[in-house]
Amino acid sequence: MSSMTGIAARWMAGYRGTPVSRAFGSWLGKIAGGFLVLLVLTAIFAPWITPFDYAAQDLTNGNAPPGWPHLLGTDQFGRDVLSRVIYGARTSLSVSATAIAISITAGMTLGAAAGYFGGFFERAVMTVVDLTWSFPDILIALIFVAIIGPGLTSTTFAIAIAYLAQFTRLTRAQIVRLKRETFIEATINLGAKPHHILLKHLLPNAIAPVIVVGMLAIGDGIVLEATLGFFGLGAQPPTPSWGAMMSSGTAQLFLSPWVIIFPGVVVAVTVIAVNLFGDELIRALDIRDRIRGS
Amino acid sequence: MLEVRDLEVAFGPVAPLSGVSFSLEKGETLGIVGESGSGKSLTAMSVMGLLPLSGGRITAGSIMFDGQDLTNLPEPAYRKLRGGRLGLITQNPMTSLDPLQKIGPQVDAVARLHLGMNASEARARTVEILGTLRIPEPGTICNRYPHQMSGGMKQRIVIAMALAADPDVLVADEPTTALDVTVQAQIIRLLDDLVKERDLSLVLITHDMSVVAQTCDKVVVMYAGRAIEHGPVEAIFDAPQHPYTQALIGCIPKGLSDDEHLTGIPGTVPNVLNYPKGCPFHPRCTQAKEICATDVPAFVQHGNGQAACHFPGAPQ
Amino acid sequence: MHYATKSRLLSATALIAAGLISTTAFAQEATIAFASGELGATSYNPVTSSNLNSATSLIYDRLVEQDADQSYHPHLATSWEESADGMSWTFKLKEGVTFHDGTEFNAQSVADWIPDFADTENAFLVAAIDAVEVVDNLTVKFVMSRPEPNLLYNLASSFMGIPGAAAYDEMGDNFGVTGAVGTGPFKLDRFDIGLETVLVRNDDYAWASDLSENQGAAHLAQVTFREIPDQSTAFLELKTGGVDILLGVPTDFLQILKAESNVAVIQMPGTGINYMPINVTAPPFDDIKVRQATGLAINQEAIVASIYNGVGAPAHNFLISSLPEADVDPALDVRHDLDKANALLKDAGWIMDSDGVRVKDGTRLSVKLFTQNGTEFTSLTQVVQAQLADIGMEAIITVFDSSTIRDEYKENRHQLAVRGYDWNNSDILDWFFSGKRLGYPNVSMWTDAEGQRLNDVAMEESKNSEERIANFKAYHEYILSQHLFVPIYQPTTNIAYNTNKVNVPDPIRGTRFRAQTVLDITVAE
Amino acid sequence: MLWRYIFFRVLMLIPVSFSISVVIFMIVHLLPGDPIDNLIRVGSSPDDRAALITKYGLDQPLAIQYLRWIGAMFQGDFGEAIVLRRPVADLIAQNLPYSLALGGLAFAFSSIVGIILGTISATTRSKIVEQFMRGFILLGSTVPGFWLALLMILFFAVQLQWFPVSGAGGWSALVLPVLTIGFGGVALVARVTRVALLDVKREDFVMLLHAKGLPSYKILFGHLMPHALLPVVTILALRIGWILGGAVTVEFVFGRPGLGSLLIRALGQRDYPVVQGCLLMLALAVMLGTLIGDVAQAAMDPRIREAKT
Repeated sequence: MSSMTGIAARWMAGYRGTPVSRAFGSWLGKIAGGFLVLLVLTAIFAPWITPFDYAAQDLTNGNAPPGWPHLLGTDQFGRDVLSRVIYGARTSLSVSATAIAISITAGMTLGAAAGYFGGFFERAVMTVVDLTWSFPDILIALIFVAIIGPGLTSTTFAIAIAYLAQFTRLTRAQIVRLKRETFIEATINLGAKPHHILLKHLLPNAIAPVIVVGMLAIGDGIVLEATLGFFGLGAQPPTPSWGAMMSSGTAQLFLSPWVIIFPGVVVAVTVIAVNLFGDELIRALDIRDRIRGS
Repeated sequence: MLEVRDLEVAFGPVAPLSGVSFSLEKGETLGIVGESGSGKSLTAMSVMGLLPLSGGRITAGSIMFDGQDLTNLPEPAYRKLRGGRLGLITQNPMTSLDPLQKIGPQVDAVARLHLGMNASEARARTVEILGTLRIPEPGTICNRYPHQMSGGMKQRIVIAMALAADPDVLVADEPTTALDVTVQAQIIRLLDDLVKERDLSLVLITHDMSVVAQTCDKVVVMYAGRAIEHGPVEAIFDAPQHPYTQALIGCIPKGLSDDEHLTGIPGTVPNVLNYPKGCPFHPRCTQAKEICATDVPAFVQHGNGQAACHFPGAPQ
Repeated sequence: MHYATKSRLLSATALIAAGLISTTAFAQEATIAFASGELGATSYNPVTSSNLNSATSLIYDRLVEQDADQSYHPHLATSWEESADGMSWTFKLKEGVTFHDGTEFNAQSVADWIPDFADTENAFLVAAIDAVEVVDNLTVKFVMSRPEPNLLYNLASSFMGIPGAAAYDEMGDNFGVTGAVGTGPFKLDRFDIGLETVLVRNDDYAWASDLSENQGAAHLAQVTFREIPDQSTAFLELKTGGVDILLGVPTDFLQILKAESNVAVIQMPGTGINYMPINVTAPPFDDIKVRQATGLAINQEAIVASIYNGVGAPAHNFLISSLPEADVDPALDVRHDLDKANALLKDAGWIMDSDGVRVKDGTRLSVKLFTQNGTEFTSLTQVVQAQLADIGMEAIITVFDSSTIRDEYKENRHQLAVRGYDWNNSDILDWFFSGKRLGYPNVSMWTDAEGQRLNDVAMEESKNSEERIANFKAYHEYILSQHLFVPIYQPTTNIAYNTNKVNVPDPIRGTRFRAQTVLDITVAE
Repeated sequence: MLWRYIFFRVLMLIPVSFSISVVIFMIVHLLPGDPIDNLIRVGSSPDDRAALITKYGLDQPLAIQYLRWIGAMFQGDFGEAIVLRRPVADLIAQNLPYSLALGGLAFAFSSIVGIILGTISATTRSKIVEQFMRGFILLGSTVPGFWLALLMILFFAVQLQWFPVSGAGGWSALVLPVLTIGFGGVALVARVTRVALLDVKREDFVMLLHAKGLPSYKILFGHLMPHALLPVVTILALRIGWILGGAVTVEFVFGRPGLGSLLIRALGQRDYPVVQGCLLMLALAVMLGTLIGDVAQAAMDPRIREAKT
């Protein structure tokens, strides 16, 4: 690497600290990361933070505009929008994070197996995976929810399935790349058992890009959850989720725009923060090429 | 022809290159040697005016070419020089050609741009140059894609591009590093012949002292972004003054006898972010004294050469 | 294609004529948005289609029409007579009626049409008709296989608009899609499935029913019906001038609509009920006391006042109030009574626990409350959920799509559900409570011998309409006594229009917004 | 060479489409509920229901139903919609033009604007422009489509009344849906273009191009863009399926017909033949998209052309 740009890039990168602390290094990373930490804390401590009971109806005070005591106004049932947005963070974050965790686990298993064993198995898996990968995620999720019914559990699985292909592809690409590297070849030649090679050598080396892409996918998951919620298929009332709040808000577009504006803003800001932080993490780990290699 | 004086290069707050000087006459070959990261390539890029590509800039010194200072030459004028009077040969032929374009157009572009030729004239010239570079069937080669060719062949194409507009100065940045040993020799011989045939000036950047010994008239030894010794090849090889130069020369395999053992230089090149104080080589230098760690040594004349060492000429 | 070209020419002449007469040459057009319940029609073939929208009634006329008070009025039939035993019906037909293709409407048209129903999903409408006899050119006689007091009701439905026999046979599957021929005040000009239907005036029309002021051709030269799936979008279209008339405005919007200066709203008595069926086979609802208490927990008046802004009426039994069978013994009506509900639950062994949910033998009074997606039910369900909490019943809501929820019913996985029906005939009782249809449509999963006996009597043994009313009323009262459901709300049908564009007669005659109203619509000056 | 590549690539689609048809059939018949409930109405008897089930062959074993469907498919017959009462082919033919109009325009809009913006953001020296582009790309790829659609309606259709709120009447009705879908697409394409350009700019051969004395614009358009477009073409090709099927949210909010709307409606009514037909169409579009992407890549990149044949 005596090419100019390569050297310059390495100089500029400044290799110090853990990836996460490096991701926090830039001011954008600081803001995004800070927001996410705050959001997670809000979600965890929601019961102590919310000014009102998120489910308490007050039909005489429906569609109240933002003000005091309802800072973000109330919906048509007179429920406090702020409290519902705060509780919505719980639903949206946990659904999305759980879904992506499931997706990563299943995707890594499938992708690792496909990449490691190759042959017909790999072909069969990848054909299906490639096809679902290029299918709109919202359609996959809609069909899945149609099969197993609405609710948070099925939303979670629908999101998991919608993004399964992504992680399968990514893991497979990592494994295929690693398999060509000499240290793995050496291990294989030494007669190590497949599961040993996979678990001890291949997966640990493949995991960083998968985790980062998973982090970014949580953002996509939040949007997908919101869209399913918008179609009325996500969280069931009175459980608030950002998407479901906007769905009950469509009919209220005029009467009380705040019912849809605020959850939408929160979704957008959260997803932007997830993306910014993810980008910083990718930069800090210097794994951009590996992510795009899939 | 080309004279570089006290060149200093900076990337943001970092100055990976400083105090580099050398000069080159017509028909001469100048070798720049040093380990990876010593600033050889940066020097080449500075001469070619390509530093802005990677975000660097020249902060001090001058590069005089044919009486004009290139350091403050406006980009359009520089562009006329590049590929025209200044040719560049890069290190890795595998990645130096646009993989999506056929060979022909890539070479043609130079003649069309700098010699004002039309398509067919340029192609004729390309075929001719490829021929002089001992490339078989140059006409067919023009319709090939880079990936269909061997590394040595690609490097010849790169050389052809550098030669297409009849340059005065050729800068070759480690032209053989990425090639097989047998091909390396061919390419070096080719370059050597070209210099002689065309009366070119060649800046040959390499980490291989033996190549310098074979082909160069002058040599600049670089370490950690500084020139530490320079002078005529004979002088330097006969009596290397700087311990680093001595070590580099010591690395050249002298014969094929079984009992010979290759000497390496212990330690590594310092990172640009923390160049050592004083003489940059002192942490690895077997001769280092206290002063080496505090004071930057000035150049000391020795014969036709100069070395920047507090204790020049001390035996290894 | 022939039809379309001709009608375009005609409408063009009409437009030119209108322009010559009046200097204020307003385009005699109106754009109407369908109600959400009538979206998705893929054909205007009334005989074979299972889903027809209100535009159908503009293309085809019916033998009889039904008014909002459920009375029957002559249309293409000027009079009719039922034989004493109910085994035959004779209809006198209107003279001088022609189809859009110029052919004459007469007794033979009716005789050609009725057999078309065979083997279609709509065959049940004419199932009791054994044969159609042409008595003379304008007299037709239906020979019945059994008495059918409900025949007039069937004849007044959209599915029994009369198509032109020649065109019907000629066009085959394309009838109702690429073209349609009826005797109605408008002709089908263009039908973009799922998007819009353009109808142009039938200038020869002179045979309106007495439900219309205007007995001649329509005032409007062209009517465009648009399908707008989302109700709030449709509302915005009305507001921004994209549509002139909005059928089926959600009650939530009435308040804002009334605030708009250029929008007027007409309320028609509704033709359906929103209610909560109770699954009698799923504990704790196998206990009639729990069922009754559940009914008493629902405060219909409060619901109408809050989420429906006082529009529409509370429902206290299963049938719409304009039906005579709805006039039951007041003691059987279901009315809010929290104290009685609590007493009943306590009586049944359900004791209030500290967390506000009742407990019996260690089991919490926590039940599943299903509903269908779509704004109309989700908000109602959430209020119901809150009201059930007042008697210590915890209701867990799940919102399903319409197909899945039916599967849940059939699999008997439900306890409570919030749903609605739209039907202005008492045979709806048979539909939802017959023991032959357990699961769906009999969501209450209820069957007993007495119920089945009353059902059989009402459905099959009524010889004439008086008998039918009495029989259905008895059946209705028995059903109420079993506490199989909780009646909640009787919605109005709300029609909003842009007063700057059109004038719509108020009140609207008929059971629904149909041809009789469109005939009277004029363009605003 | 290229034709050979295309031939083998198409050949590979045959077994894939066959397995897809099985998957689609299975999915559709896994759905709870059945279409008959949408056909029967108050007044019909339980016997009528049973007759309908027999009429549409829904009482047959799944294998038989599949064979019938696929057999008819070979004769170009997509079957007859149960609830919608029309030949499925007709329904698709009616809805496809709307999807193609919306998808095609959104596709063109997002590729053209996306490539331009991506190029600007990768080549600009102005920090402000670059930051603005980054912000735009970020916003475009994160804002939920339905929410954007609602805001667009509120602002452009209701407040300013520049465009109709909904429907598919005329070109003006296309503007907001195209912008909504396009916004995300522009961001995606711009991001891919930007990253690809920045990547290729770091390649050695680019330095050599500068060393040849080529002016920047010639380097950009003659050399950098063809490289940067390789991943862009892949992404765009994959978007074909996305735009046709993924438009369902936008179609829903703007009340437009289209393949997505048809699919969702048929899904709700369990109109099996329609759902099957729509999914098959979308799968074909996706496969066609990948095919076009691969072929375009092969046409642009001699290395791929040779590697795979």
